This record gives sequence, structure tokens and C-alpha cells, in this order.
Amino acid sequence: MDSSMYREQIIDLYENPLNYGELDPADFSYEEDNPLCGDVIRIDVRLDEQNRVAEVAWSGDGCAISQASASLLTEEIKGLTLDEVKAFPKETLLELIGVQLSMARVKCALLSLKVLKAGAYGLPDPEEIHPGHKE
Amino acid sequence: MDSSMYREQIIDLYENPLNYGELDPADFSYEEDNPLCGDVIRIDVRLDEQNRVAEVAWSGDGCAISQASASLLTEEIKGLTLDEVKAFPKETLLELIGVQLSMARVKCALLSLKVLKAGAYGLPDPEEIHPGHKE
Amino acid sequence: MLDVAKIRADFPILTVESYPDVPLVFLDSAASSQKPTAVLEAMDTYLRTYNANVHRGIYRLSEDATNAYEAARAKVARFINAQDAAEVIFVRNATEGFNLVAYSWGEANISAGDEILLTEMEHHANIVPWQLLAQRKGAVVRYVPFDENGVLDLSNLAELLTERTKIFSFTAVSNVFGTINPVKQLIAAAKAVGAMTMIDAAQAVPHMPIDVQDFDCDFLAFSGHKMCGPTGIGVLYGKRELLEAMPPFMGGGDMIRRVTLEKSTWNDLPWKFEAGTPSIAEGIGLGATVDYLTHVGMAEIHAYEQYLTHYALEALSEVPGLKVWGPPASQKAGVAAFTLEKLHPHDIAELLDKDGIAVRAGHHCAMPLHKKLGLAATTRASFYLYTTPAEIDRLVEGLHRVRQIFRL
Amino acid sequence: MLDVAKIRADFPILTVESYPDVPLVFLDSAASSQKPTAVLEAMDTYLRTYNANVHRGIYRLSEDATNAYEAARAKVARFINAQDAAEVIFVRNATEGFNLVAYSWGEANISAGDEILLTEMEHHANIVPWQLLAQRKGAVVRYVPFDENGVLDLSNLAELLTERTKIFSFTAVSNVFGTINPVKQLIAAAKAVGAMTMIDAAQAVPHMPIDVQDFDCDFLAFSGHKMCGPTGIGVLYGKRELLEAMPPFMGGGDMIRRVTLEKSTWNDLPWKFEAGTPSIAEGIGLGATVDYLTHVGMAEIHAYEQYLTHYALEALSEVPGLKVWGPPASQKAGVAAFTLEKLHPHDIAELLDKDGIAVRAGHHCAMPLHKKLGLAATTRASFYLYTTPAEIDRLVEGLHRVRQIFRL
Ligand SMILES: Cc1ncc(COP(=O)(O)O)c(C=O)c1O
Ligand SMILES: Cc1ncc(COP(=O)(O)O)c(C=O)c1O
Repeated sequence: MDSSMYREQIIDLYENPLNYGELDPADFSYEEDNPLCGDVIRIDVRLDEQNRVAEVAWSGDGCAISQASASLLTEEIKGLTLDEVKAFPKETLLELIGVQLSMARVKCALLSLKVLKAGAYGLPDPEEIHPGHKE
Repeated sequence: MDSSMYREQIIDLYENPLNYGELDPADFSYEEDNPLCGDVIRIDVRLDEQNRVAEVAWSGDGCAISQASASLLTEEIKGLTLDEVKAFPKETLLELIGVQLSMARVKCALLSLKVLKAGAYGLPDPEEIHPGHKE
Repeated sequence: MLDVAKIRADFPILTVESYPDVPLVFLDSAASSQKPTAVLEAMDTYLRTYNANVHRGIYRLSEDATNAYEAARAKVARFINAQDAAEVIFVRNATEGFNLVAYSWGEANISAGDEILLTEMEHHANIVPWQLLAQRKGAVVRYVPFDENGVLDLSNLAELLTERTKIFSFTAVSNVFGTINPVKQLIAAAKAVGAMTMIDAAQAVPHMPIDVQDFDCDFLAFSGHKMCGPTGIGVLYGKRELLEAMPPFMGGGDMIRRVTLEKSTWNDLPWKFEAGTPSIAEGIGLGATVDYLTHVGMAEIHAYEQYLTHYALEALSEVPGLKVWGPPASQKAGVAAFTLEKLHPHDIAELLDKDGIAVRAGHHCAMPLHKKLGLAATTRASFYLYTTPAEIDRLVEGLHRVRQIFRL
Repeated sequence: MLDVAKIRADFPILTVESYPDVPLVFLDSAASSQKPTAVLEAMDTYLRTYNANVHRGIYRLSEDATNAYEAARAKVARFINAQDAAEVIFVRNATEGFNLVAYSWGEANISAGDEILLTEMEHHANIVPWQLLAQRKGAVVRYVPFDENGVLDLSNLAELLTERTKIFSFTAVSNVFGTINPVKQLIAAAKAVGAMTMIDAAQAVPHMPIDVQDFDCDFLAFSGHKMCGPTGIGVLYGKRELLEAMPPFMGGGDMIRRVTLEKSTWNDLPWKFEAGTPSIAEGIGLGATVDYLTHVGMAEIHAYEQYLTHYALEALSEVPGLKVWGPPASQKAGVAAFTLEKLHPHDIAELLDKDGIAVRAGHHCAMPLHKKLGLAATTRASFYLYTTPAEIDRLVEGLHRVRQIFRL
């Protein structure tokens, strides 16, 4: 079995996630799920006076890839400005994950970034966009 | 060209149809068309006291096969009883036509028989069955 | 018993390698099956030697194409024992069959307050068209529940199936649990209250003998691609007198008798429901599919799959932490949807794929079923006439390795 | 100019004999075209080496199938210059495209008294769905007439196309007259009164470069099987914002985002409109079709067919008593529908078939057009990139023999 995809780091992060939890209050929070696989990720962010990420936490459920991705992303954005967060390139996150991903799994890997940016841009709760979403 | 299909008899009948015309009054009359090719055939029949076909006429328009078939059929049923008309086998008509017909053309060949039997059975005018039929 | 080695030789894809030196173990036939050479060749011969549009073409190619296409319909009719080939409507897939009935029969027969009865184990194909119909009409959709074994709980059937029920539409075989439902019993219950019946046979027709006259169902739908046949073709069976009375679904060429600027009248069955150029190559391919399955024998296929299912459930029970959902093998078709501790099915499927093992991970288009189980997804292995016990062994070995990688 | 000999070598069927020693002369491409080897092989390779259901399968076969199917969509989008592959909905055929719009857009946007504008030269596919919609809604269908040359008579357009007109749906190319309609002019006129536009491109996309952004049409539909591609696959193009706003047509797997027992929400475009397992092999085949046509060059194909049409009309004019319906060759695509004195088209087609010549006889799914001409049927010869002038000569010789047999 070629398990290079699931290299040690991903399994480690799956077992011991970084920045796992919730922040209340937070400067922005967002939660979204992928109904197709049941992955759900929530990210809470607190900013400092210069609009930099001071504290960040994520919570949720999902596959090893989406979980590891959330750990790596939240670790990486600490200290970035809000504008830098908004512009965070998905390539950077995929590099951080560092394994070859199939098309279907790229979606898992990028769910955390999608949630982060939706929060950073102040998007409305997905419930309003996709009614019946979070029942 | 293998034109055996269109043997002399069929072309002759196409040029000089038998029993062509209308009978008014008639004991039964029926008219139907095949909208797919525009063939239309009307048959009028007068019976004698023993319920045998005394006079028969057909009119209409269509391809050489359907026209020849109407000539051959009307010629053949003279003197038959109403019951014999109702039971007239389509195989007999196909034999009278005497050429090899493809599936699509068998319909042309049998239109006259369909019309004859509908009349013999006293079917309602097709307009009532297929509204918008004869406009 | 089937000669599986001989059967496997009929399926060219089974010699393919998933990755270099990793032979394919295809365990996703419930999603879409593989195709035997006979089916591929039937389509290829049509495309290479007598390809032409069907119906009313007065030249040899078109006549040959029409004959082959209509012969395929007659074969399908015989295969499911329909009384009449005119009761076999060719559609794209089972899904279109449900939509056709929901639009055509539904628009004419469903009113506000009427009830449509389904079950909680249905595929989305047998849920969403009825929900859309119910929304349009103000009707109500109700569901027969299943129990903890994935078996329909009929204890309250009398409350769900009443004279308000206009149609009871349910699956013959669950595509997740594999449950083989008591079709005849349920149809009898529906008839007793005057409800119509529609059977989702997408997972049944490929795997067991099906007789629509014995069922005495009003409608039944299935897909070609799950029964060794082509994509792009499926079947809606309907009783003749019902189909006759129904308005058309789609309008266009071939389904009309006459078109004027003011209005149109309809062709005879089955063409009334087949608008435009049909899936000709695919219809002809489905004819060859039915020939192939008939030649192998549907009873033999069913018996072999029963054996495989027993074998699989026993083998899988050796994987620690693995739970197969659904009833025991004796009540089950060749489908094993399972969970493995808290592992996400995507991770399981991806790791198995590295071993060449193709299984499906997800909700298998049965979200309500999964929601009731408290799961977002399961991993599903499914079997067909070409599956071998050795492939099931490879699945079990693969699952052991998944455990290792996740340090379980 | 095209190298026709080289092109003919791409089409295996062109070496077939209609009858022993009677080579096939295929002049019925407007009904359904022949397929080049590249298309047959693309489908065969899928079926033999990576056949699997698409979307969300996490194993190599399914990923390869999904990639190929979605790549085909992107190719089609580029081929018609759609802004976005999400604007390309795969349907069974052009006919389904019209039905999809008539049901989904129509249900949401048409009310009693609204007008739907068509033309008198439409194919039934672009008439019947609108008649059915109009019946459901109490709307009115109106028609732009054509003149004695088979050209749209626009002199009263301002009375037909008014602010009551909700949609103007018309063909880019008539499948009987061959008339190439002034699409951009008609779209501009529709926009001026705020009407939506839908283009029947079933006879246009196969034969000339088509650019939906240049047209600026709202919807456009065509079929794979008329453009050297497979049966069972066609395309509905729609502007993204319109498709986004439209309710789904058919319900089932793949088109949903989430299904609960109570209700469902929809997937993103284009999948919102593709319910159930799609025509996978056929979609992949359509991708190969577009590659093939692009490689040959649509402008080259159009130019060659213009040449053929001129040639054919001149050659046919030598047959006494023969009348070709429609405009002169300069305004016409490669279609010649004709009558020969009072001979019935069925007789003509049958006799030509004995010479191996495949033409179509009938109303070509355009009954209102024929009725206006006072005809029940015409005989139609139609050309494509593989047609040769020598084949047209054979047609003319055949017609002379038909005259002899009928003693004309
Ligand atoms: C102009 C036109 N529109 C629509 C169609 C319908 O195409 P299909 O039968 O593939 O849906 C055709 C072909 O028959 C056509 O020629
Ligand atoms: C039980 C059941 N019903 C319906 C369907 C829908 O089949 P298709 O996608 O071919 O329309 C499927 C397959 O996905 C199924 O398993």
C-alpha cells in the first residue's frame, strides 16, 4: 500500500489537532459543511488592534485531510492581517498539506480555507444562503 | 436497380386504380389517414340482402403501395359477407400485393384494410377518437 | 453455481490495473456495473455498420436500426415479463422514470392534501421527484420507517397507508442496507386502500429475476448501467391502461401523431413518452445486456450473490471495530455498507484505492437513511456476478492495513 | 478546402454496402450523422478501461471517469464559446433541452395571456413543449410566417414580437428548407421588447461555427448525434444567471445538495439540472466529437457544405419535375427537401434505397411547415463533411431511374 498520502504528519494532526476549540466572543466566526461527505468546520478568529489574527480556533468533524488542513491553516494564519487572510492562496495550504490529492479530496483539503475566507469577508450565515442547511 | 418491389402491377394500379370513387349513400363508410406520410384512404361499401358486399369504392391519396393495396383489396372483397370482411386476413392482402415489404411499408399496404375493417365494425369517425384529426 | 472465471473473461475491464502492478478489485457495482464484451460489441456494430436514426426511415440502415431498437424493447419486456412491449418506455435512467411518473401521472392525479407514501430507505431518485410534485400540488409525503436492522417497520403501516395515499413508491432492494423488501406484501397492502404502486427496481432487476405481472405493480423503474448495460438508457415499466390515460411528459418529435400550429395529438405507446431522437446505440446495447443476463441466468446470479454476501459478511466481521449496516445476509442483496470505528469513509476509500480496491464512500444518494443512523457517510462494497471471494479477501486485508495506518 | 477522401477514411460505416455490391450513399445526416473512429474509440476506451460512475467516487476509475466527463463539458463550452462550463447542461438531445426550459423556466415565468413566439418552420421539438406549457398556463403561442422561398417573413414582426412576448424561440437553420436564419437580428429584436431568446441549434452547431456570446442568446440547444457524436447526449446552453434562478427540472441523485424527509436543496450548476447517473460514455464521446470537429475546422466544414449545396441544387435542377423547397443555395445549409411531380416521397425513398441511397421521406418532424406548403411529405437529402459530389451524382441518377419506373 502506498500510504504516502497519509504521511505521519496528517495522522498525527488527526489524532492531535492544533488550535482545536471555540472562541467566544470572536471578531468573526463561520461554519460550513460539505453535505456530500459530512465534513463540517467552524473557525473563530480574534484580531488585534492592527487587524492581525491574534487568536484562532477551529472545531468540527471530518476526514483526516480536512482535519489536518484545519490544523495547518489555523497555525499558519496567526499574525497575518485581515487582508492577508482574505488573500490567502489555496496553493499555500495545499503545499502545507504536502501530499498529492485527487480532485475529490482537494475539496476536503480546502474546506477550512473556504470557511476562513467566508468569515473574513463577513459572509452571512450559510443558513440564509442554503435554507434547510444546518438542521 | 432492383425494382422488383415496384413490379408492373403496382405501377399499373397506381396509374389506373380499380374501384376508385365514392358511393353515396353507402351502408358503411370510413376514412382514415396516416399523418406520418399523408396517406389517406376512404372506403364506401354497399351490401346486398344477404349482407354481402355488393358495391365498393375507395378514394384517397398516397404512395404507390397504399394505392395499389386499396385497388386489390376492394376488388377482392366483392361478394364477401360482412363477417368475412371483418375477418379478412392481412396475410391475404399482403400476398395479393405480392412484393417484399419493409416494416415501414407494411403499414402503407395495410391502411386500406384497417379502414375497411373500421367501417365494417361500425367504428366511430376517427375525429372522435383522435380530436384534431382531419382539420 | 456460476463459473465465475468464465464470466470474468467476458468483462474486459477486469484485467485492468488500478495502478502499475496493482490489479483492480472493483467493488462498486451498485453505483455502476462493468460491461461484458457482448454489450460493447452490439453497440459498436450498430455504430460501425448500421448507424441511422430510427422510425420511419425508408432505407436499409434505418430499418435495421429501428428493428434492433424495437427488438431490444421486446427483449426487455420479456426479461421483466411485461405483457406488452408497449409497456416498456425507454428513459435515461431510473431517475427519469420517477420524474416521468411524478410529472405525467402526478400532475393529473395528485391534489392538495393527497398523500404520497415512500420509505425512509429510499434513494434520492425516489424522494426528490415526489417532494417536487408535493410542493407543486400541496400534497404530503410520508415515509415508512426502518428499524435498527435496516428492515422496514410495518407495525404502523395501517396509519401510513390509508385511503388518502394516492401512490406508494418504494425500493425493492435498498442500495445501502441491501435489504430485500417484501414487494408483493406491500403492493397488496397498497391495493387494499386503492393506492397506486411504483417499484424502484434499480438494485433488483440487475440481481434477481423480476416479474412485473407477478408483482402486479403499476410502475417500475431501473437503469441499464447497473445491470451490465450502457449508460444513457433505463426503463420505465407501466401498466398499459395507465400509460394510455397519462398525458405526455416531454414534447417533440416521435411522440406526436399530428402537430398543427394550434395543438398536437399523441403517438401510440410506448413512443408517446419518448420525445426526440432516442438513445439508439444504448437501447440496442440494453437488448444485448438482457440477452447476456438471460444466458447466464438471473436465478443463478441471485444465488451466487447470496453466497458472496454470506461470505463477505463473515469475512468483514473479522475486522475489529467494523460494523456492517443492514439485515443479516439471508435478507440482503450483495451490498455491504459499513463503518470502521470513527474513521471517515473518505479516508477508508482513499486508502483502499491505493490497494486497487474500488469501494464507494458517501451517503450513496440516501441522505435521510444516513441521517437516521446518525452518520454522514458509510463505506460501501457491492458485488456482482463477476465478483470473487478472493476479492472480498483483498478488501478485508486492505481494511486491516487502514487500521494500521490510523494506528488503531 | 476539406480533404474529403481523408475525412471519409475516419468514418468506418462509409465502406459498408447497403446491399451486396451496392455501396452505401448516406444522405440523411440531418436526421443523424455518422461517427468517426475517434469518437467510437473514446467511448470504447472508457467502457473497457475506466468505466465507473462519476462524481464523488474516491477511486481511480471513478476519478478518471469524472475528469473525462467534466473535461468533455469544458470542451463543449469552448466549442460554442460559453463563458463558463457550468452553462453547459448535458441532456439526452435537443428535444430535452426545450422541455427543460419549458418546464423549469416556463413554470416560473409564464402566466395566462403571456405570449410565446416561434416560427412556422420549427421542428416539433421547438413547438410541442411550448404548446404544452401554454396549455398549462393559459398562454398563447404565435408564429412568425415564412414566405414562398422558405425564408422568414419579418414584415409583421413588430406585431408578433411585443412586450407580451415572454420568449422568442426559433431555429438557426431549418431542417427542411435549410434556411439559415438571421439569428443576431432576431435576438436583437427580441431584446428590444424584453423577450427571452432560445435558439434551436440542432442543425447549426454541427455545420458552422457557433458562438453563444456573439449571439447573446439566453438558451440554445443541440444534439450530439447530429454532429458526429453519440446518441443519448445533447446540450442545453443557458446563461448562468438564468440557470441559477431557475428551479430544477428533474429530481434525484447528483442534482441535490441536501435531502431530508421534509425537503431538499439543490446542487450548483450545471449538476442542478442533471438528475441521476448521466450518460457518461456518451458525454465522453461528445468531448471526442468536439475535438474531432475542431481539428477539421468548423469554418472549413461550413465552406465545404456551401459548395456541396450549390453543386446539389444545380445537379437536382436537371431532374424534370423536381422542385427543391427553400431558398437558393447561398442562403441555405446542406439540406435539399424536394418533391418530384406527384410521386409520393415514400416511393422515391424506397426506390433510391434499392440503389443504396439513403434519403429521408416524410414530414421531418415539421408538420406545420409541410401543411403550409400543401404537402404531407417531402423527400430530403442532407449533406455533411463526408458527403461527396459523386454521391450527389448518384442521387440524381437514382432519381432519373425513379422517373422511368413510374413511366414519367
Ligand atoms: C431543427 C431541429 N431541431 C430539433 C431537432 C431534434 O433533435 P433530437 O431529436 O436529437 O432531439 C432536430 C432533429 O431532428 C432538428 O432538425
Ligand atoms: C435504489 C436505487 N434507486 C435509484 C437509483 C438511481 O439510478 P440512476 O442514477 O441510474 O437513475 C439508484 C442508483 O444510484 C439506486 O441504487
